[in-house]
Amino acid sequence: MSLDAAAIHERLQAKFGQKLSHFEAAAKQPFAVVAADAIADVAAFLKADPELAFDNLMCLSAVDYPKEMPPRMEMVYHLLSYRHAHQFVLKVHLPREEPRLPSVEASWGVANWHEREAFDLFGIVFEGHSDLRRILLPDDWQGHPLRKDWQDPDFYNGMHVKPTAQMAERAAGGEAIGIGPFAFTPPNKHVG
Amino acid sequence: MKQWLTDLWEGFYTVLVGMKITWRHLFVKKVTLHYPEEKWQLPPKSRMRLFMAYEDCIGCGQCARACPVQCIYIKAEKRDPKAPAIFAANGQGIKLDVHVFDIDMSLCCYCNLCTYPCPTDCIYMTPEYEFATDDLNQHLYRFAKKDAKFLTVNPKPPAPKPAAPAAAPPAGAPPAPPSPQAPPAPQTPPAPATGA
Amino acid sequence: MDLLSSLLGGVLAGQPAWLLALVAALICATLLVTFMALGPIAYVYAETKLAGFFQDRIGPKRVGPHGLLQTIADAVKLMFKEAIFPAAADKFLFVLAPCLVVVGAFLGFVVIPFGTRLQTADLNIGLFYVVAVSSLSTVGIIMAGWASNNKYALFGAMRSAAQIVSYEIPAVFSMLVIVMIVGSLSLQDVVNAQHGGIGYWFLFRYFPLNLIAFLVFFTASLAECNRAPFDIPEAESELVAGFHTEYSGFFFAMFFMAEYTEMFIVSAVASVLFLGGYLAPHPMLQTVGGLGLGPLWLFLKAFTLIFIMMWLRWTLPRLRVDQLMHVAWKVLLPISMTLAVVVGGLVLVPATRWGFGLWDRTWAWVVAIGIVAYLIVGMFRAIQWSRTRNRVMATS
Amino acid sequence: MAIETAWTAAELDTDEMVLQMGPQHPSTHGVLRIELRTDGEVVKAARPHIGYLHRCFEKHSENVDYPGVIPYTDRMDYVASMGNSLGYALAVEKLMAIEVSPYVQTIRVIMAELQRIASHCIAVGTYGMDIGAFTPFLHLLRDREKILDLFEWTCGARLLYNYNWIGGLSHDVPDGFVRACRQFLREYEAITHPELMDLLIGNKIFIKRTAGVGVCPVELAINYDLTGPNLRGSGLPRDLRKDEPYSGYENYQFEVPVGKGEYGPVGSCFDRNIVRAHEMAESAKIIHQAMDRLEKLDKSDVREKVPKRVKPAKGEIYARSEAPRGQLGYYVVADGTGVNPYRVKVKSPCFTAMSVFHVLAKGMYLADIIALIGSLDVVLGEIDR
Repeated sequence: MSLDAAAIHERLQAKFGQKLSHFEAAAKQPFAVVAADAIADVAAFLKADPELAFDNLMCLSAVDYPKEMPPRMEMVYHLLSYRHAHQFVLKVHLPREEPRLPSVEASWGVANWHEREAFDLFGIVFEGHSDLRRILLPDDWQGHPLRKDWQDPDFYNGMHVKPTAQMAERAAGGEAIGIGPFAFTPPNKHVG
Repeated sequence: MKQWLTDLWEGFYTVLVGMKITWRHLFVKKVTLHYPEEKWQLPPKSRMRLFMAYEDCIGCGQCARACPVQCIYIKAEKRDPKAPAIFAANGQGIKLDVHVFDIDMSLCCYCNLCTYPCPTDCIYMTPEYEFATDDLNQHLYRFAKKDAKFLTVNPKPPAPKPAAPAAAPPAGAPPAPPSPQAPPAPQTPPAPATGA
Repeated sequence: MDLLSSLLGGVLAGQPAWLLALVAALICATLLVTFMALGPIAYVYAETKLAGFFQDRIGPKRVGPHGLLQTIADAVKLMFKEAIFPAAADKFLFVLAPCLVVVGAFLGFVVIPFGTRLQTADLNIGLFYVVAVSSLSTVGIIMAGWASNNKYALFGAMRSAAQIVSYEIPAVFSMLVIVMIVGSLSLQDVVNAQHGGIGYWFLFRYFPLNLIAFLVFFTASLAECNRAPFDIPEAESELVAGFHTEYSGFFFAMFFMAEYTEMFIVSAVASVLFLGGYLAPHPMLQTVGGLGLGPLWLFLKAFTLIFIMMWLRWTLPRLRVDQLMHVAWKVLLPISMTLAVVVGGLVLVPATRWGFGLWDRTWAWVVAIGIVAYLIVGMFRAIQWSRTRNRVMATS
Repeated sequence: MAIETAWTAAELDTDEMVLQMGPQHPSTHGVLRIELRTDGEVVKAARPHIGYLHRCFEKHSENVDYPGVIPYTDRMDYVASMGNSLGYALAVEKLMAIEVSPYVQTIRVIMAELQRIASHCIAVGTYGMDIGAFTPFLHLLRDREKILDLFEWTCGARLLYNYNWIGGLSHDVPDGFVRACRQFLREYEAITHPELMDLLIGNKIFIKRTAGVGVCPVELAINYDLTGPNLRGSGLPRDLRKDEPYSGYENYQFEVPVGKGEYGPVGSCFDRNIVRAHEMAESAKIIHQAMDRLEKLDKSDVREKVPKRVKPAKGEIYARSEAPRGQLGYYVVADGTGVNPYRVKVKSPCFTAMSVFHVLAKGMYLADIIALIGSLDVVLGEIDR
């Protein structure tokens, strides 16, 4: 029995009350905002409840909003129920300084790597995560690049890692290298 | 025991079936193309090396903005208003002097996005693919020319819209690119230089 | 060697016997080493070309006409390449291992009969000797795996040890079938017992027992020379390159040489045991104008078997370790033991009375040849199919 | 950087050892590194390490405009670029409420399904190679080349197409495309596919190697968000093309193959692979229907709906599509002010498939590890992005 977003939210509201601060029904994909400390319980409920039965976490993403008032980070949980074929979106607002929230790994195994990725790229700490290490970036990388205030470092372990400056310099100045041998009249000016 | 026998027979039989198939392939026509001797006949749309006709560039910089990898560098400044008016091949007036037009082909991702916004169709991808060099610097193409010959007399009034591309390959042409397919003749012969 | 000794007897008349024997042995050894060193060049070329053909490619073609010199170029390259010794390797064993493997492969040549008198040594325990020396290479492989100080190499070595130990047993049991029929371990005797044309070859006698024995022997020998589908010691997708992961340059080439030489040896032994060795399919074809064609026939048979080995390699997936053991202990071993018992019983029953004698002389070999002919006809029909396909694809 | 190992020597039993598989291993499908804790040939525990091919896709897409992201999406799953860019285009179209014409939809379906065949050719072929059968791989590669020829003929590139644009396509199909495509399918259906089934899938050794290996039950598959052929191999017939049709998939008749477990428990490596093999045939069916449809439709300008300036209003969307490797999800956030996406998050099917690896790998043989990686059909470009 497939439920729509409003009905799902109602059920959640009945169970968790003021832990759900906000429900955006007008969005393309309606979402509810959950308090950070309650997300693990909400997740467990969503999975266990037989009428909701969200057995699948489709996507878990973090978004950084430094310009919003107050500045915040969002965790976005896209949920799907294979049994009932309905979807729901949960959001968690976090402070930008030291964002922490409980892990939902116990409910959905796939959250393990998604949360590691969020930790890696945003620096969000998941409490109760079994193996919170960097996943995509090297283990000795400093900082969290997907934050909006991220500045590329010039050097990583002594290697120059920001080549754009070099390239621009090379392109702007320097002696003329020529365009290389173009052996034929380029024919396909207007193709396609 | 029965399972053992069926397994044995199936193992033996499927091996024979597989051997039959590979045996057939011994005599099937080979698909290898001996590259340097036989060349792949590329379809005319192939996106390989970027080319840019400097004489037609109006310096608008839209290609550089469209490029997702920022491999096009343009420096242009306002043209002296007293200098003779010059035009691109499709009749658009050139208001800027383009001093630098560099394309770093070693960065190019061959997405073709730079060619669409060009108002004068002066940047486009060509089907030339053999441009490997020993030196990465050789892939920095500097298209800006000191002695470029611009059109000072507009050859034709700016048409409302150029005719639809007519360079589709001949109907019913063999599909596979290896089959010979005459590259279409250039749509517009290079405009004669009528002044400097 | 006997032939050589008698030939040399004229040249070196009056010299002491030990010198004669030494010179003869040296000449034999030189000939065989040359054969062994140059053989792989042909096999590797055949392998690469065949692999290409099986896969709709054309294989090597750049060096020389049709790429004929490709393997020579490869060999030269390998010889001039630096032999890299891993820092933590046991240098002595590391060098010794490929030598041992090559020696193990090479020693088998001693007893292969290329003709009635063209044999280095007609040992009366010939088959036993072949079995014994061919497992010498296992020692080399284990040594290589251990000395490399590489986990992948160690895995490969361990797998190889397990594999060769297990597969020798069915191989020996199916050899036993022939040995019991012949009553001798000498390879020369085995060949002589098959005189009289194709119907007398052991492959086609005692139908279907010997056919099965041949299949068992062939499968086991595939495993013994680490060929697909039993190539798990070097399983390139699992163990990178197995026991020779760390080898480079000429040492690597030695492993390669050993593998291909061993292929030739097992094929030659199989053709001696089951396909009449150097005997022609019909006695009339044995000699042309007084010139014996014995070696030619042996090479033909051995190369056919090598071709089938390559064919199998480019057709089949690889077995897993436990499945490999399963095949050895639960499939091949029971079959070969049963065969040994049954054939042993049949040999005891005199041919004139009840038994395989009558069946053998009348129908068995006809049926067996029929099956083989059916397979060959099937191959020709497949060629026709491919031709039709080429034509259809060219026109559509 | 010192290589960090999962287990120290003190943690291991005396007869255990740590085997580093990758990143330069022949069959880890790119640069995947797996640490295996092995006892002889038996793997006690496995820990995959990814990120060797991380190219900052998500960071890049915040710095280029919406159309500029498409070349980057192509480079994620580089053996199935059409599917990637299609997913992104669908997401942004949903965000901007653009409805493309049926003509464009049909071409997109043809391209996506051709790409699915090409991608599964690689998947099944390299799987055969992992198992040790080399020949089927090259037979399949030969047919993949034919598909790439079609792509090149259409849009000028063989691998990274930049073809599915937001609101349309970069090029119309050339004249004679339908005929060429039909010919390819004729050869494919008559020769390549039956030969694949006989030579590889039907082979007893292949069955023995894969059936009953790496069994992933449905619950585990859902829990770890396995999608696409991996999920269907576990016996759950879920396919976005059927469940939530996009691009006009509702107009085509095709079946969703599922793993039946003919030779052992459902959800084994064999099931995942036979699902892929059957899907290739189903894709061919879809292409036939789509080409019939394409011939009936009026030609329309494929760039008709392409917006001059892609600048969606403030909003966000999570859009999924059925890429060859499973459900590919794009979470696109637009802030309504810039021409660059505010955030693009990709849920790649390989990422989630790889995250279940350590569960499945426990207690396997070393050779089965290879079989398992191959059957999950991971492309490291998509895992690391």
